[in-house]
Amino acid sequence: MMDGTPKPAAASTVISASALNLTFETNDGPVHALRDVNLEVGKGDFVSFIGPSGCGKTTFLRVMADLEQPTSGTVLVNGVTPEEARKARAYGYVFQAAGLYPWRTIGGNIRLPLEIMGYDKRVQAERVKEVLALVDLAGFEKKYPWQLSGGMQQRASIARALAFEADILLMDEPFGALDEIVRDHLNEQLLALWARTQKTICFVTHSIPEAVYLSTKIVVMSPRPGRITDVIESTLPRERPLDIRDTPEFLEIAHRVREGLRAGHAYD
Amino acid sequence: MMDGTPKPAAASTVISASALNLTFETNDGPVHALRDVNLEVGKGDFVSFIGPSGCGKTTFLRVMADLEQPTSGTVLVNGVTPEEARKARAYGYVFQAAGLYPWRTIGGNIRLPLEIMGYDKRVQAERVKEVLALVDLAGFEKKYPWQLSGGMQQRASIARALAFEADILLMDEPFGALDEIVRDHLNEQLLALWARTQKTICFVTHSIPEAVYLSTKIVVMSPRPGRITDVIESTLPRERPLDIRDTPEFLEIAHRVREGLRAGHAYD
Amino acid sequence: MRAVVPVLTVVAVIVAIWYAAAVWLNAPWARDMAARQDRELGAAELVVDTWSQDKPKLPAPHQVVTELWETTVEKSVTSKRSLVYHAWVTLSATLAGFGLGTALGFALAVGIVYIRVMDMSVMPWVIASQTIPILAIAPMIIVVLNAVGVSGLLPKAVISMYLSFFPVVVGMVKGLRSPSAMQLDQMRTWNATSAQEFVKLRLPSSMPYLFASLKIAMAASLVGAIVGELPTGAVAGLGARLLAGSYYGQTIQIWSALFMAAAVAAAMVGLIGVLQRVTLRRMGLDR
Amino acid sequence: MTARALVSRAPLVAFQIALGVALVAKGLVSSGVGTALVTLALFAVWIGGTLLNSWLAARPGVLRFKAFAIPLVFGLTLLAMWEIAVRGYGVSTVILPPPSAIAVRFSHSLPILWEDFVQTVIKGALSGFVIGCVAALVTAVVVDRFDFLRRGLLPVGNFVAALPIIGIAPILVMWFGFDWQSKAAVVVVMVFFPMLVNTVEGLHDTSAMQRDLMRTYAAGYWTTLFKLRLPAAMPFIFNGLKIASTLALIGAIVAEFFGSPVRGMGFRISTSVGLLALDLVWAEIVVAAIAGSAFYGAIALLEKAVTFWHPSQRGHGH
Amino acid sequence: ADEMTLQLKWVTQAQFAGYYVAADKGFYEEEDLDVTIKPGGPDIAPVQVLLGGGADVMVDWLPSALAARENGAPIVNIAQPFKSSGLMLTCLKEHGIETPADFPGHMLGTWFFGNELPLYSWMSKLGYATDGSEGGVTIQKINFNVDPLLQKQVECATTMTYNEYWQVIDAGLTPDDLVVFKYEDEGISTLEDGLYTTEENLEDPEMVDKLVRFVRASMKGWKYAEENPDEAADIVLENDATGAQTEVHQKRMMGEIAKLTAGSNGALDPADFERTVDVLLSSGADPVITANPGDAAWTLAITDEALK
Ligand SMILES: Nc1ncnc2c1ncn2[C@@H]1O[C@H](COP(=O)(O)OP(=O)(O)OP(=O)(O)O)[C@@H](O)[C@H]1O
Ligand SMILES: Nc1ncnc2c1ncn2[C@@H]1O[C@H](COP(=O)(O)OP(=O)(O)OP(=O)(O)O)[C@@H](O)[C@H]1O
Ligand SMILES: Cc1ncc(C[n+]2csc(CCO)c2C)c(N)n1
Ligand SMILES: [Mg+2]
Ligand SMILES: [Mg+2]
Repeated sequence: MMDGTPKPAAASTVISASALNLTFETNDGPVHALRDVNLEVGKGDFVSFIGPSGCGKTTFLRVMADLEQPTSGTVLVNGVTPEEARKARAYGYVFQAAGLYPWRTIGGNIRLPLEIMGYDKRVQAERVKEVLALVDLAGFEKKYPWQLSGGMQQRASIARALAFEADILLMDEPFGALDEIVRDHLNEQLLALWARTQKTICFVTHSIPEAVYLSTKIVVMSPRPGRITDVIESTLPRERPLDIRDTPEFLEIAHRVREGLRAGHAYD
Repeated sequence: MMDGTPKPAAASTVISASALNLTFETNDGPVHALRDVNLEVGKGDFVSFIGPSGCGKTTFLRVMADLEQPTSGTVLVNGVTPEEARKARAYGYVFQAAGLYPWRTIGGNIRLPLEIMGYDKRVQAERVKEVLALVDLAGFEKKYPWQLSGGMQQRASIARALAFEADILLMDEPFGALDEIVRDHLNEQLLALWARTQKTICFVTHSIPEAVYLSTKIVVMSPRPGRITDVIESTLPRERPLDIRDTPEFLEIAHRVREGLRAGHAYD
Repeated sequence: MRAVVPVLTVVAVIVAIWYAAAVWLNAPWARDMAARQDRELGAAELVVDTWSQDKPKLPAPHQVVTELWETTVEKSVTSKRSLVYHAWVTLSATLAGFGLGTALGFALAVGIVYIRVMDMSVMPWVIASQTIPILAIAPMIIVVLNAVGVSGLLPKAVISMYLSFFPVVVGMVKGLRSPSAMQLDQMRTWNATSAQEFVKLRLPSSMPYLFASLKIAMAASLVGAIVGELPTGAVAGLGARLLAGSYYGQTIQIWSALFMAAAVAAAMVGLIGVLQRVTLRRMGLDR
Repeated sequence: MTARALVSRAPLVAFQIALGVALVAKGLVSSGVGTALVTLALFAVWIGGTLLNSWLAARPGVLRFKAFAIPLVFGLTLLAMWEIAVRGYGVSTVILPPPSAIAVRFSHSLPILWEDFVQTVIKGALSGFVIGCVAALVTAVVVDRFDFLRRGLLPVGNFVAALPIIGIAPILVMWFGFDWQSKAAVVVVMVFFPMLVNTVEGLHDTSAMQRDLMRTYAAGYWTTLFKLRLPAAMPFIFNGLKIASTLALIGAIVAEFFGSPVRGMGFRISTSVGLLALDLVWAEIVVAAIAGSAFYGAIALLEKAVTFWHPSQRGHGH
Repeated sequence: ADEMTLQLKWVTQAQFAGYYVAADKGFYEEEDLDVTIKPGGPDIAPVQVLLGGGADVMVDWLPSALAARENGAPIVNIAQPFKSSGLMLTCLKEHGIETPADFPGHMLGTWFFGNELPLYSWMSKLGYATDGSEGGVTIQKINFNVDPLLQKQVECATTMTYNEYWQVIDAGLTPDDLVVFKYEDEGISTLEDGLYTTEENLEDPEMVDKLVRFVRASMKGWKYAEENPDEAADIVLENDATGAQTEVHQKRMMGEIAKLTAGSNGALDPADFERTVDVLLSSGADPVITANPGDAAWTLAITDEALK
């Protein structure tokens, strides 16, 4: 590994991938989406995955979530297979688009996983209240998704993933569709939430400042075949005001990420 | 105006708006999309419009393009009304999504406005060749849009707007849907194109670095009602390598834009 | 081709059920006849009888297939006893009606999309028109057209049109409105005329909708042509075949006419499907 | 009247005037002044109706009122033209009665019309509609569960759906008897496939992301069906229901042509034609059109209530 | 030649042999006529076609013609090639119906479209309600075939001596299995297959002349058909465009039809007319016609001229 900073001491491992390969068989022949991927994610880590389009970020996240089966290699989530972890409802998954069901209110959407998991009605109501407050949406329970702005919808979808108490949060470009200012704001809130709940977060993004601002660990990936080219441990403190982004330390890490990206990128 | 730099001397005015108001009548009552907007754009300027969602950036651009009628106030484009300017085909308009017709090849798409404007067949063919080269897409004439990546499609749509020789280019978040690295690349190319063609460009964006990197003038807007809160003349030289973005001067302007935005922003 | 095995399986199951149903439905008659002749029918005899009656309540599949074979392959196609001849008579009215219906539907759709008054006034009545039972007014249409001197193919085609214009209106209104506001604005920035907007944007965008509605319209046209054949005097055509079969209790003849009609419909719809694929491919829309 | 309205109306009115002038001239030349005058009156009414509607459409005002008034004016215009044509050209009432005669007959025959309505619409069409739609829904779920069935049944189903109902109706009357049961059976056959095809399509109309989301919750097949796929399929299901609603009435009426007790709309229509009581025939057709439109409208309203969330139902906002 | 169009009441079959024979044998041609014969069907009201101008003459039954007249159709009987009625009610013996007295409580099927009128008249004459109430009969509208009888959906069904009855026999039943009530025998017969035209036509001397020639040639056709039933049946078969008729059936039908046309030279017997009107007027509460149409509904002018 190329980073010079010492690894944080003995964080217990939550996700570990070793010698992971995944090949899609397509009409135009096989696509090597992941090649020999190895990664350890410790408890409480905030890991960002960054890389050009098609480098396998989504695929990797989906493998952890048991939405895709690796061709070879092993993944352990909480020490068990992804399938067992999924069945144990070990993680919440946030997709790029909010993906709220338009026929349910915000409250109804957040209640959905709770209903499925058979929570008690009263508990459901409590949880919904709690997580709505957590994402700053108290009072919007009765609204329908399409009555909210994009940013609010995205927060609701995060709330939905938080509602059942999974320790792991997998987020695939959750803020990709939002404008920069709303995004800044949600980044702050996400950090606060992470600090409060001590969850382990895997976060896919295209934005270098976002990755640097949020993460304790940045995984840089490169396509054809999809592989990890760099893992950068952040030297930034856990406490991060927004204007940390104007500090030389931040710019230094950002620069390193950009270099890593540039190396693996084909322009179209 | 808050910028301390002197205005560039006597660029001849291409677009001027004064005391512009636009109110939409909706079912929930009137929406003040533009309120008392005044702006001058000189020949050869690259003007970026930035501001939170709903602040009227698109509406303003549409007014210039005669796609929307102001409620009061005047706009002059090339010294005439927007309608006359539109009929004189004074501008090319690039929408957020590439909006290429899937049933036409890239060449066919670029040829479309030329056909409509009644250009000679031979001239059409020449122009298509020219602008394809200009946006680095030579050789893709016969391809269909869906055979190209998102970035290439966006370049084709710019080529389409360039094909008839309008002096003004109106671009509404043309790179909004692209990832950061592709976006960087297109920004570089757009600057080169602007330098070469001496066009006047009005450019809507959500990204602060993009606005700062591209513009000679940055117009910051704020919503409810939509209005201009700041106009920043860039102090950066016209020649801009990509890493100008790591210079203090760049960061300084970016900071000022962010402050301007923050001031007018409501978080939802 | 992935569909071959499932389709064959389903067809096999249907045929099996069909044979069983034939036994069940035709048995009372078989028993009745046996009783009149003071005979007892054994199980095997019963089955054989139910699958070979002259005028069964439900003919067995092989009876229909035999009849189809005899009336298509073994008769000269110009013979009045040839089902091919009758199918052709119906098909010609179908195609004429389909052409008229498509043209009318298309014109109405263009009117609705471009003329505001039509948009607001026509649609409810178009829907209401389709709630009128065509079989009830078909004879009147024939008579009225007769009164103004129109007879022969055209009255049938008109009835066929009445049924087929509806899907075309609905589909084409949707299709012609499918361009996004952005695409329409784009046309405006180029200062395109309405005609250019129509030819270069609305029409191409509506192609997928057009073909989907054409398929429905074709099936409807066939039904219309058959309905139209009933009150033109049972002269010729699959409708006349159905009727004549019905007057003389010739169930086998009815069923073979029915299958022929379905086959004609399937063939025509398939043809449109091919046309669709070719057109969309040439337009680069078929990925 | 705004200039915009003028522009939008111009092509239609121009077309009407041109056609009118041509036909009036033709009438004058070939059939004398009387006929030409009738033709003139016809076009006067038509153009008048169109102008009134354009004026209504261009007026700023409540959309709901306009959505009601404009089609009404259009319909009244048609009726007036019908009346003028029948009376003016002296069409025999045994061929086409004028609307006024139909209205008179309608008001005098309410008991008969009601009896027929109950027999055909309530007993025949409605029961068949319910049975057919429920059966199609259940089949759709089964077919959707087993892809093998979907690939096998749908092509065969398309073929079967192409069988003309005029051919099927006599057979079903033979199988199910003369009373409303056979009418219901015809309706079942008619509505089944449109419903099935739409529902199957609807059940497929979920995004991969929505399905993946259910998977991350470790939700089973039935949970996914009830919480995701059925709600998502609603717009398609209602599309099917709308098609089925018009088919149901037609099917029930047509089936009565092939055997029935001595009541029912189809029965009345077919026998009254034989007796040349054309005004009664048309009164029944009016009932059919009203019942059909009302049925359709009711389903459209229900659709609005159930799929309020779908973009197509959220109006033309931005 | 003068063109004329004849609208039949039903599909091409031996019931209309006279007209087809006249066309085929050139009898119309001899009269300088070019006659087009339009077959009918279940949804064709010949009166409508006649009044709509689609035909100059039509074949119709007197009951439905009179009902049409009452509804405002000015049609007139100009000739009556059928002397007797072929209408009857056929019951399966197994249902235990032997005489009209046994009808109550049973299910009778009839065609409608005007064909129900004689049956309703008969029932009202017998004093039976037709709404299925106690002591009455139930009437069902059946399609134009005998399946409902065979499938036992009804216990009795309207049949014609020349057609449907034989279909029942062909289906495998024997005359012993059946009980038939001929309207002719019950004294309630009404006039069938007559030729009708409009009052307007009769005011036009040219048209009257054509009609005279038409009736003359048609009657020649009828008499030829009576004498050469097999040839007549063959001619009918040739003219059947559906290709669905069978030779056996048409030959037999021609034989039966000959019995019905036997007593007629084409001229209407006013006594028959009055008898039909009486039957129709006696239809109790809901009579088929409400008033005697009088002599305006028929004329002997054409046949008188034709038979000279
Ligand atoms: N279901 C699939 N079948 C075939 N190929 C696939 C499939 N899913 C992904 N791929 C391919 O695998 C590669 C990695 O895709 P993936 O979606 O993981 O990329 P990504 O890094 O998430 O890209 P993006 O930034 O565009 O979301 C790509 O080349 C993609 O085309
Ligand atoms: N056709 C319209 N009818 C009614 N209101 C409209 C219409 N178009 C825009 N608006 C409203 O006018 C305001 C300005 O909209 P506009 O699209 O110009 O914003 P914008 O700055 O381009 O936002 P974004 O960054 O989301 O594209 C918004 O409140 C919007 O809802
Ligand atoms: C318009 C009309 N259609 C059918 C009949 C009934 N009908 C009269 S003759 C005949 C043929 C019998 O073999 C039938 C079915 C009718 N009277 N009028
Ligand atoms: Mg991805
Ligand atoms: Mg915008």
